Amino acid sequence: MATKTLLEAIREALAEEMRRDDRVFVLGEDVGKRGGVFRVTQGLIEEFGPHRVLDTPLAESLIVGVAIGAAAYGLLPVAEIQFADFIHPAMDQIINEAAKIRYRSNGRWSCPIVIRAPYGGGVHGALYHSQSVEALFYHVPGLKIVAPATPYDAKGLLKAAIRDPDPVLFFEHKKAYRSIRGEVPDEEYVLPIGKADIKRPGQDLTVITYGYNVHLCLEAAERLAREEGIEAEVIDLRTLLPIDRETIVASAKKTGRVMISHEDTKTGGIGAEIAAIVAEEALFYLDAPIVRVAPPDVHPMPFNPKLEAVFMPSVEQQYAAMRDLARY
Amino acid sequence: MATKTLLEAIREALAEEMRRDDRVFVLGEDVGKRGGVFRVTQGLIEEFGPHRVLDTPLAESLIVGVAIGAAAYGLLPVAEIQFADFIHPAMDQIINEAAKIRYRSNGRWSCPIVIRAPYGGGVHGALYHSQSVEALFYHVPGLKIVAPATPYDAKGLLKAAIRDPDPVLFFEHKKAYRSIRGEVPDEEYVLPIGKADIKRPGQDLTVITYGYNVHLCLEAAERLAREEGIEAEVIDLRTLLPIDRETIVASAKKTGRVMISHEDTKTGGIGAEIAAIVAEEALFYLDAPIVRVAPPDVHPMPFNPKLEAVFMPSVEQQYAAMRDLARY
Amino acid sequence: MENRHAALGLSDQDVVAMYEKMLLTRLLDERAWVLNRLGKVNFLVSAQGHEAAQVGAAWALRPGVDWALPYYRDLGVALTLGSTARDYVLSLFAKAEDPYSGGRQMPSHWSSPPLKMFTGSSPVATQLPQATGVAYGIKLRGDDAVVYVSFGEGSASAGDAHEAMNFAGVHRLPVIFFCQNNRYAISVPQEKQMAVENVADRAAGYGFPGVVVDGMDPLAVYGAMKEAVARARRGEGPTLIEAKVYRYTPHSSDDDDRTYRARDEVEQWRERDGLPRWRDYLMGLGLLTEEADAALRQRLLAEVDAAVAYAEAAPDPEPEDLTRHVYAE
Amino acid sequence: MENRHAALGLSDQDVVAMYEKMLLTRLLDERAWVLNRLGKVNFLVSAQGHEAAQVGAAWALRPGVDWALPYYRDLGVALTLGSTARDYVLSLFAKAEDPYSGGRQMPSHWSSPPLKMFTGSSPVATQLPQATGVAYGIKLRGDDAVVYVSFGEGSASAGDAHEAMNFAGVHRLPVIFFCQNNRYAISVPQEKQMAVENVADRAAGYGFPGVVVDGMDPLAVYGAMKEAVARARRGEGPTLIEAKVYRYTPHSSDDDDRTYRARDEVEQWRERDGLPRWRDYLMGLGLLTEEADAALRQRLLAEVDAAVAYAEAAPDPEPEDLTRHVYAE
Ligand SMILES: Cc1ncc(C[n+]2csc(CCOP(=O)(O)OP(=O)(O)O)c2C)c(N)n1
Ligand SMILES: Cc1ncc(C[n+]2csc(CCOP(=O)(O)OP(=O)(O)O)c2C)c(N)n1
Ligand SMILES: [Mg+2]
Ligand SMILES: [Mg+2]
Repeated sequence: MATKTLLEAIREALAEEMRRDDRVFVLGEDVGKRGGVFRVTQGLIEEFGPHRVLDTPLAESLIVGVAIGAAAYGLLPVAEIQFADFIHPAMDQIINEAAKIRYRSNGRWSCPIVIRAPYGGGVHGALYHSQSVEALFYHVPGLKIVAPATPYDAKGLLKAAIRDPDPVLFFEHKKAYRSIRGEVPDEEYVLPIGKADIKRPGQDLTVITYGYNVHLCLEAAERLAREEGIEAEVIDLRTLLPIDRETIVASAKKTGRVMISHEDTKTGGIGAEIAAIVAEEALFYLDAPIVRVAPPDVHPMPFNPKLEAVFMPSVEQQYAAMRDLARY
Repeated sequence: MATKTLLEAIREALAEEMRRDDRVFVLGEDVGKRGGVFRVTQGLIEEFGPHRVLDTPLAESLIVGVAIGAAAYGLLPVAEIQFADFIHPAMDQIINEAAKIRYRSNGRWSCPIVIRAPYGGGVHGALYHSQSVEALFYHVPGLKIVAPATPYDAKGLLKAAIRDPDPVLFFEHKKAYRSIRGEVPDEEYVLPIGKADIKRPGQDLTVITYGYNVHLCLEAAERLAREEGIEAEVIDLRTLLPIDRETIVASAKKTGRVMISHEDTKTGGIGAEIAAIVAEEALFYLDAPIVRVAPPDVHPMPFNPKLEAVFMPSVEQQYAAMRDLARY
Repeated sequence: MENRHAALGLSDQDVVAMYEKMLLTRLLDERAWVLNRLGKVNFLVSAQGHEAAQVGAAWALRPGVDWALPYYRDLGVALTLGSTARDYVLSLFAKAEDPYSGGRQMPSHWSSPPLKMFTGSSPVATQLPQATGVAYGIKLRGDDAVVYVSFGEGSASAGDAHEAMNFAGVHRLPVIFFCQNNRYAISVPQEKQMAVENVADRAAGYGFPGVVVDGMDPLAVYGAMKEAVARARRGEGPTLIEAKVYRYTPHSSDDDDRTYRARDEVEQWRERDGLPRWRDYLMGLGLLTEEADAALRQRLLAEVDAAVAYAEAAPDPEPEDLTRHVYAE
Repeated sequence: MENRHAALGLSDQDVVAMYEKMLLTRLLDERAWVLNRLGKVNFLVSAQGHEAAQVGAAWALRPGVDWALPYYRDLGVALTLGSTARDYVLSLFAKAEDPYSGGRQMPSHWSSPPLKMFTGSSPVATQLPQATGVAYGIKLRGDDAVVYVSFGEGSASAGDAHEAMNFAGVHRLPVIFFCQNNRYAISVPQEKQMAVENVADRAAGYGFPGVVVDGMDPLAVYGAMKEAVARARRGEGPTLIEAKVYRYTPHSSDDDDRTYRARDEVEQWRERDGLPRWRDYLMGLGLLTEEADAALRQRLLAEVDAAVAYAEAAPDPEPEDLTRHVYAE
């Protein structure tokens, strides 16, 4: 076991998969010599050469289209979208193409691609380098969406995504890249896509979250236990689509109090689906209204640091919401 | 008062607004001589000429980008996306551009455009001429989304959309175009964006829906009243974003039973947000779990008529769900 | 009548076989219209006027070795690569056995793993970046296959067409961009679609050759394709071939072309129809006789009849099929 | 030293004023780097090496009459059109008074209704279709304004660039596509971006002229722009101008260009720097003296100091501002 950053864990997963299987290759803008603008692919071009570490022209629809075609040919492409904020030009290739290839060919073709994208704010990225885009894809059958919070989960889930027979969107939180460190086993391991992880067990309330907010909620939960003796169960979804209904519903039934927390804005966010699932399957177990803790419906997020701070979720905010919910 | 089809009402709204204000113009594929593939813009090029009825090249991102620029210049563009299924290449221009222009310029620029798109299935359109795409835009602040069910609402709301200072997505259900007729006043009128309409009052349960499903639910509600004496309140959202929370919550509190019905697939559909709102604001008024009646999470929708029929919502389905909810 | 095909390495059998594919394409298409007007099939998109271009182009490919990403109008390409009349009619009737999509997609949304024909969608131009992805895989693997990808002149206006051609040029990928320019994108005439006469003129901006050919002449198309394929195999990169054709029918069974083009324009183009011209060529060289042609027609019509009879009787998908193949099973 | 500007209709005052804008651009940019390294501003994207192209291009526009959709590197264009040092520094500090976005966007995301400078975003190439929309409005209204829209050579690979140029060609719109080719898209060199030498070569495929100019020479750029503007006003349509420039700094304050380009390459380009070359030109013609130049520098540095002092002291937006201007108020 060694302690690694989220970024290092992701880079390791890429390198190990590329060594394991020569069908795996990465493509995107600046992934070559530059090693990616966040350095995630650093060192790969030296080890695997420019053909398997492909610097593409500046064209996101092309990047995903090339991945789809290369996958049809028999390769296992891992496409990088430089910032999640720039994935929109590729939405047609992702939603109308990648997600539908298996279905529209009646199962005779498939699309085993991974699309990695750094997302999230709190890094002075302003309106176009801070976005969370997972909700824009949440409605699309045929896609899988993964958003790990820890180095351990990131490495195991990225390997699973690369080996998955269907298209996987893999979202990496920019603020977590270097600030989040954790134990990563030296031996090879793969984690299952579709399973949430209870990062902190508790019986007083359920907190369902993902991404960087997992760490905010865990910190708030510890404080809540210390200061108020309230034990929050913190569920890290890890995979957003398909979502782990069982874990969510079981915990909701157990605690009777459900809070959903994400950095993404509230209306139409993934919290909406989670609330709907709980309201469908565990309504009469609830002792309090379902609470969604999320930023207001504005464009994530202003460049000005003070406004950015107002937008970004905080430990205090999570703490207060948990406490109020527990006391409800 | 005259009886008109949904399509005629929309065409009238366009023609009247173009007569009223010479800043209004339409653009899109085949909107000229062809009058649109559904004939919505028929006659416009003869009356207003090819410059105000612009046949564009085959490029959706361009269509929306041109609308944004023309609006910045001072015009009021009404862009047609030939099928909602082809709006994806324009998602960057809609989500990252149109929706953010006011916010990113601190209110100094605006984007008064309308994007019309025929959507929905049951017309043998298969996987790429049957889609509902409203949920893909539901998470985007700065956008308004309108989806009328009746000729009266369509005309009044399209006029409001054209006069609205912000970007409006206006979705027209293909199956309703010619099959839905209704009274339309001869005199000029405009309906407010953001207000739902209670199409049928009732006290036993609340049915929240929009688009073609409004008609299915109304028919089912009538049967339910006749056969079971159960009075369902049918709310036609009309505007999906911003949503009319007040009307939804008030009805939920009144009836204590909430069903949400849409043709769009379930997971991440607009029903999720509605369920979340009710679970947040009216939980303890509920006598039954919130029910979402929507097609399964598959790609809308197969060409084969039998499979299409399995996918499409039916009156029977709405009826059964309402009855079960009332009896819960 | 001088022999123009020998010089291209085509045998007499080849050119007669090409005629058979062109004729089958036309007969199938005509039948599709009849079935639609009879209310038996809900939709079709027509290939009439494109047959010579399609058969001429596909003839230069090695079925099952080279890759194809044909667009919806490419009935002639699908048939030449090995799709059958039955396959096509099954897709018209959207039956469970439809090999392209099991009745899920509209007709003419080709797909066949054994024929290396990648599944296509309706949103135009999306296949171009995908074709460059296949070609990139071929190059990465040092395989000698080439990729055929087709589209209309209207679709050439889409961003994906540009992004794909630029990428193919940068990496000198073994891909042939085959544009079937029929002068209309549904109702939008070429003048409203582009300011230049030829889509092929754009190839220069991507660093590879652009060629314009008479799409009504299968030999002109075959010759250009043969050269492009050879170029691609030599590792010299892509070629953009633009075949000038005309669509004799409305865009699809839902279209009415009288709203946007004059009848006499259509009639003028009828005179250049590649099918009778090819027939005359074969007869002029004594490779086809009236009798042989009549016999061939009979055989092909019987093939079409059999396909229709089979497809009409074939079972629909099961209701449970609706939820299958969203993810791997 | 022969006078090259008179023939272009530029007065001696003009060319000195152009120098002032170029110098102010450079000095502001240099200060931005200092402020960033001091940890006072969080981000900047640099214009060094592009000044001559930007000032030369903007000089051909009528501020407040013609429209501009500049890209993030266009500090020189913004300043020439009427933006001030204070405006720019306010955006560096993301203060409430930042005229471009009130501190919401990164610096260099220009916007000004009075200057007809449309709000820009970070996603590249999106401004090109928008520029053609403005130009379409101008044409519809019979207004005589023209539209300037700029982008880098990397952004020319995006689908939006193609769709916009094609549309502008079809309608002969009064728009000038101004490509600042600095040979890199962050780390991606031109060879991996495109297979041709010039982005301008693509104009032919859209039916309008493409011109390549030395972007280090403001007169070459001004001359090409002047002609393109005149063409546009005459209703003859768009022009694509490609200015060959070089970015002397990393892409942005977050970039490290040593990972992807050799120092001596950068040094070689330094020798062609348009700023000293222009200074020499003016001195050669006796339009500028060492003293005058020193005095000008002093004045501009004082202007920059004042702008920094003002912006640093200026108030941040109020927390409530976060939720404003999502919709009309
Ligand atoms: C992205 C997208 N936009 C619009 C359509 C609707 N549509 C289908 S075919 C077509 C015209 C295509 O014209 P062209 O590319 O010239 O091919 P042709 O049909 O003439 O062979 C249009 C607009 C579509 N299928 N995809
Ligand atoms: C759609 C999109 N993809 C990726 C990016 C990230 N990005 C910002 S600038 C840039 C390079 C642009 O290069 P070029 O167009 O040559 O302009 P330059 O910066 O060299 O002036 C990239 C990839 C972006 N801003 N937008
Ligand atoms: Mg065409
Ligand atoms: Mg560049």
